[in-house]
Formats: sequence, C-alpha cells, structure tokens
Amino acid sequence: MKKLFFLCFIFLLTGCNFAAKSDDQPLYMGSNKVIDQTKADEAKQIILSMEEVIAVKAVEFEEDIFVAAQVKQFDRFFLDQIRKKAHEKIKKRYPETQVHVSTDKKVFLELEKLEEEIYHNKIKKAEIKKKWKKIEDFMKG
Amino acid sequence: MIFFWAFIIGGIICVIGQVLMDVVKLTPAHTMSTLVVSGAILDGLGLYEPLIDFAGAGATIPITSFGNALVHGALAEAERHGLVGVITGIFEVTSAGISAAIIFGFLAALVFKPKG
Amino acid sequence: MRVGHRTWLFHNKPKIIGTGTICGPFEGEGKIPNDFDTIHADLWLGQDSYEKAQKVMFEEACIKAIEKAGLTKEAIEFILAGDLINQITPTSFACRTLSAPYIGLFGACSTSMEGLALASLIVNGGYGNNVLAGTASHNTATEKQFRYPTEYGSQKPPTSQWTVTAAGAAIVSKDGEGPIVTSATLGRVIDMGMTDPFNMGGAMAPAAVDTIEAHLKECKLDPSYYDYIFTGDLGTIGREIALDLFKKHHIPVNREQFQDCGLLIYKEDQPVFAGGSGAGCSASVTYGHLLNRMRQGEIKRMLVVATGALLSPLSFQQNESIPCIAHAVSIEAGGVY
Amino acid sequence: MSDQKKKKLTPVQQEYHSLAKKREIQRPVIKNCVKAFFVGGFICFIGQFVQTFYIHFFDFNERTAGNPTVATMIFIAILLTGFGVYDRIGQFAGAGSAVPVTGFANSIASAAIEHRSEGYVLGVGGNMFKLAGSVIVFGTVAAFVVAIIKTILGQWGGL
Repeated sequence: MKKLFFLCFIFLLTGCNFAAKSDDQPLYMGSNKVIDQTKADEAKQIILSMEEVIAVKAVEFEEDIFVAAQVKQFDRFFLDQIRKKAHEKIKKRYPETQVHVSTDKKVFLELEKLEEEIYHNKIKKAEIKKKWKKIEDFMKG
Repeated sequence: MIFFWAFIIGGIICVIGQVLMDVVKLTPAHTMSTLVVSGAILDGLGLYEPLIDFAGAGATIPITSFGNALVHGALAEAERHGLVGVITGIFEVTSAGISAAIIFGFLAALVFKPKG
Repeated sequence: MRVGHRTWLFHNKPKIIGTGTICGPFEGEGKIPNDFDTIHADLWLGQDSYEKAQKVMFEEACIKAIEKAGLTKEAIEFILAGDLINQITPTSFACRTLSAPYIGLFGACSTSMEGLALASLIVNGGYGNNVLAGTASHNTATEKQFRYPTEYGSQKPPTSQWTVTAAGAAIVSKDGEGPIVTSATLGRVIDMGMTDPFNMGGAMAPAAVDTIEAHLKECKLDPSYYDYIFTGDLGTIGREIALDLFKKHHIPVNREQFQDCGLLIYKEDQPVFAGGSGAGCSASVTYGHLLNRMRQGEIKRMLVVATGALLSPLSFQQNESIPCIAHAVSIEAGGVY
Repeated sequence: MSDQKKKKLTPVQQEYHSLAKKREIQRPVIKNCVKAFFVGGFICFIGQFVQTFYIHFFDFNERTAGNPTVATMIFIAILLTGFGVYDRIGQFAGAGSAVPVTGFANSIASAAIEHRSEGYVLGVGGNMFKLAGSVIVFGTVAAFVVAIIKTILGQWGGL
C-alpha cells in the first residue's frame, strides 16, 4: 500500500514538472485570415510579458477580443487581480475594443482550437460567430 | 501541476479532519459540521475562492467546499434580490451534490443490503 | 442461602444439564470454532433483517440446549433471557415459539450471568425444575442500534470492541448430570464517570473488580480457590485495568488465572480491536468453550463474571456517563460426564 | 470542556480516570494523519481527474464542471458503499475518506441501506439524513449568517 502511494507521489511530481516546462510560444495568426487577427496577436504579446502568465490564447472577432491566460501555479491565488491587470493593459492599447480576459481552462482550450482553425483557414465567419457565443458563455460561468 | 496541488491541499484538509477526530476527539458528525462551518466562514472572508483557483478539486471535493458553495449561492442571489435572496439562494449551487446523494442513496437502498 | 450482602449459595446443586451455542461466520473463523454447536456462514441467517437473524439465532440456541438436555420444549418451566436491542424484542419474539413463562431481562452484556444466577435461584429454591437461561447478540444489529450504520466508513479507535454474533442458552435443572452452579454474586451499578463509548472495557473494569471482590469476601475464599476467573467482555484494556485494580486492592488474582471471554473467542489476527463484546460473547463462550473444558477435566472450578455497560445511544448523546454492572456465577465440575 | 467535566467527578472517580488513562491504548495519531493525507489526497486527485475530463470532453468550464464532478464522485462512493467496500476504506483512512464529499455520500447511502428494513418511508426516507443532516443544517445556518453579514456590510459600503 505504502509503495503504491509512493509511486503515485513520484508520478505526480514528475507529471507536474513536464507541465511547467511546456510554456509554449503563442501562435501568431497575422492579418491575412478570415478575420484580421493583428490586435489579438499584439494582445498575446502584452499578456505574455506579464510575469505571472505561462501561456496565452487570444482571438478577435468584430469588436471583441477574447483572451485566455494560463497562470503560474502559485499566482493562481490571485487570479482576480491578474485578470484585472491584464484587462487594463489591453484596454490601454485598444481602448475602443471590448476586451474579455479569462483564466479558465475551458476557455483556453476552446480558444486554442479556434486559433488553429483560423490559422489554417479552416473556418468560415459564420461558424466563428456560432462558436463565439459559446465561448462567451464559458467565460461567464 | 493542478493534479499535484489537488492532492496536497485535499490531503491537508483531510489531515485537519483527522486531527479534529483523534486529538480533539470529536465524533465524525461533529468533525464534518465543524469543517462545513469553517468553509462557510472562509468564504465569507474571501479566502476559499483563491484556494479553489489554486488547488481545483483539492478544495472542491472536501466537505469544506459545501459551506463555501452554500455561501456563494446565497450571495449571488442576494445580489439580485436583496436580503431575501440569502434564503432563496442558499441551495442554488449545492443542489447537484445534495440531489445526487439523495437519488443515488435511495437507489442504493433499493438495490443493496448492508454487508456488515 | 444468602451470605454477606449479595451472594447466594446454592446448596441444592442446580446443574447445567444442557447448553446450546450458535455463532456467525466471523466467530466461526475464530479461536474456538469447535465449541459452537452451529456455525452460520450467513450473517443474515436467511432473514431479511439483522434483528430477525438474532431472533432466529437465539431460537436455535434454545432448541439445541433442550435437545442436548434430552428434554422436550414442554419440559421447560421458565425462560430467563434478554439482549441488547431495543426493548429486548429479538429475545421476546424468539420466546413466542416456546410456551414456557418468560421473564425478560436487561443487564446489557451481563444478561448472560444474570439469567444463570436467577435460573439457579429458582431451581435451588424448588420453584422450578428445568429453567432456561440465555442471551444473544448480533454484531450488525448492535452496531446499528448503538453506533453507526454498518456501511458507514467511520474509523474505530483501538480501544473499541467488536460485538460478537452469537447466542448461548443453558438449561438449569435439579436432576440430571452437569456442571453445578454453586453460588452467585450480584453486582451493583458502578459509575466511574467514564464517557467514551469506544472504551467499554475501561468503563466496565471497576464493576467487575467490585463484584469479584465482594464474591471472594462474602464467600470467604481466596482467588486461588478458582482455577480461572473469566470476565465477560473486558477486552485487553479492561483486563489490564482490572489487574491493576486487583493489585491496588490487594487481591491476589494472578494474570494467567484471570481470563476474558472477549479475548478467548477471536484469534489475535482478527480485526476486533480490543476484543469481543456483547451479551452473546460471555454466554456462548461460557456455555460452549468453558463448559467443554470443564467436562474435559481441565477446569474444576471457575467464576464467570459477565460485565455490562448500561448505556443507551440516547444517554450517551445527552452526555451521561456510562454506568456498569457485573454479575458473578461460580460453576464447579459435578459428577460423571 | 473536559476540565469542567472533571470537576463534577468524585475523588474516587478521578483516581480511577488517571489509572484507566494509563492503560488506554492511544490512538496512532501520526499514522492516522499520514493515512488520511494520502487517501484524502488521492480522492481529490481522482476528483481533479474527473473534473479535467469534464472540461476537456464536455461543455463545462472550471466553475460549472464542479457539479458533475461532485455528482460523479458521489455516485462512485455510493457504489462502493453498496458493495461494502467504503467502510473498510473508512477504517483504514479515517478522515481521509470521511472529509471528501464521498464521505458525505457514504453517510447518506449507509443510513439509507441500513434502515431499509424499517420500510421505504420511515426507514429509508426518515433515516437518510441521520448522519449527514447535521452537516446540512450547520452548513446552511452558517452560510445564512455569513451571507447576511456580507450582504449588509456590502449595502452599507455601497451607501
């Protein structure tokens, strides 16, 4: 029994080390897509410059930018402040756009998918609109 | 990473429960009630939500989160409807846990016999 | 005849002419499976509730005792029995099938020796000839009544005890062959202010010592008169405390001589914490294992002291302490076996 | 509390208490805590796993995934209770299996199963919350008090 626990423990430790190392580069989508993503790209850079943030996903659509950040484990105690700070930073850069910042895992995953699809030009504008509504709901919960 | 901290924080909350039972010599029912009340108070002080952000299920699975969720439901409803909302909203968030326990518990009583 | 304040001497030699002992599966895996007449593999005994299972177990013990005494049901003149469950219903219900007059007893786990003492009194006084004394306990029925539902995952401390699933019945008679009940000392209610329901042994030990002390003093006996002194269900903790108390009161009871039924019934590796307990524990071990050893000539004289904790779930929740009682019966080997 | 109780005892009782205390087998507190830590942690680990599963494969975000996660854990716990496994885990783990929501489910299911012999209405229905009731009652009362204080303070702050 004890051995089993020990193994679990080791597994957990190693597992989390892997996760910590994988702070991947954000995907810059550029302007030549279905929708111009330059604002989103810049937002990513702004957010990533925050030291609490490991990874970031962002997509813009019409007047909105959705940003999802992954925060360092020990900064997760202060998610509220981090969200506020990130929001202010982007808002300063683009005062006329609606900025939504989330730290939710689900939003992060959904935006990641959307980014990929936009990057590879696999998605049409109407479909994005549909997805947009869904992601907005996730941000609220 | 979140898995690791879920394990650690969940474990620590259980150790607090164990200390209440073994050192303070509370009965299990007293221990659980104490933990639920402390969960409610921690949320009142705004400390439980950050813990959930930090440890995920490590903070939502222990019974302390039950107190937290009760306060949350009450506060959310109070924001919309004023003081009456405190009463109407208490079970808003926790209904899933309680109804699941009642329904599955009842079904279990239909199917199982105590094994001894 | 009464000697001292609370000891009866039985001069007319009431004898235990037949016994019946039944146990559950867990006890069947214990140290003394051969001393039980019937071992049930099913904790439910085919019934739909544990209370009914206890009832059936007690019925079977009675029938077995009657059979072994070579009697018929009609020959039983009185029944003195009881148990631990609400209003002793399992025992009372079991006695529906026996037509004899019935006296329901409650002395918690001490009911076994309470019954035997009173049965011997009736027989000795000539008020009856074949009197049945017995009791039963069922682990899960008792757990349900006194503690938590059986499937509830609470952690029991090492001081707790395991309620025995067993029933024991004995027929005391004026005629016939069998071990002789020579005397009995009745216990007082002793309350040492103990409140932990998971440490029954610690609560009951003073009662056992009080009764043993009174018995020895009133009969003017030295502890060495008895080959063994058996307590009902003190468990390891209660036994150690009792030995301490003997030392303190200068009663020369030695360690080997002082045994506990709750420790005889289970193997050391069975997860029973501090030992077995329950009314069925002292009854089944005494009427089965101990009397068998007496028949084999290993024991000539023994004092059986059944201890009982007189608490209810209600009294415990109302923060009452646990008053305890112990009844002692002296059994000596009789003539031919 | 215990001091107050002790005052009521007679000297003889007090003497016996100290004697009995010596012979009492102490609870293995450290060992119990270690076991509670690992089992409790492991249950939360599984909970996190279930939650991540719901986030990845269903339309739940971190907040809303809590409900199905709790329901799933409760389901597993009740199944284990029915098969007579949870009380064994409980004896081993103590608070480790009692403090997580699975322990709450176990207290409900065990009471329901145990009291079926008294019928569905008075037995199962009446006794289901025998153990879990206190948790709900005190949780609700505490939440009520906390929420009232917070709401009133918030309104004053807002004024």
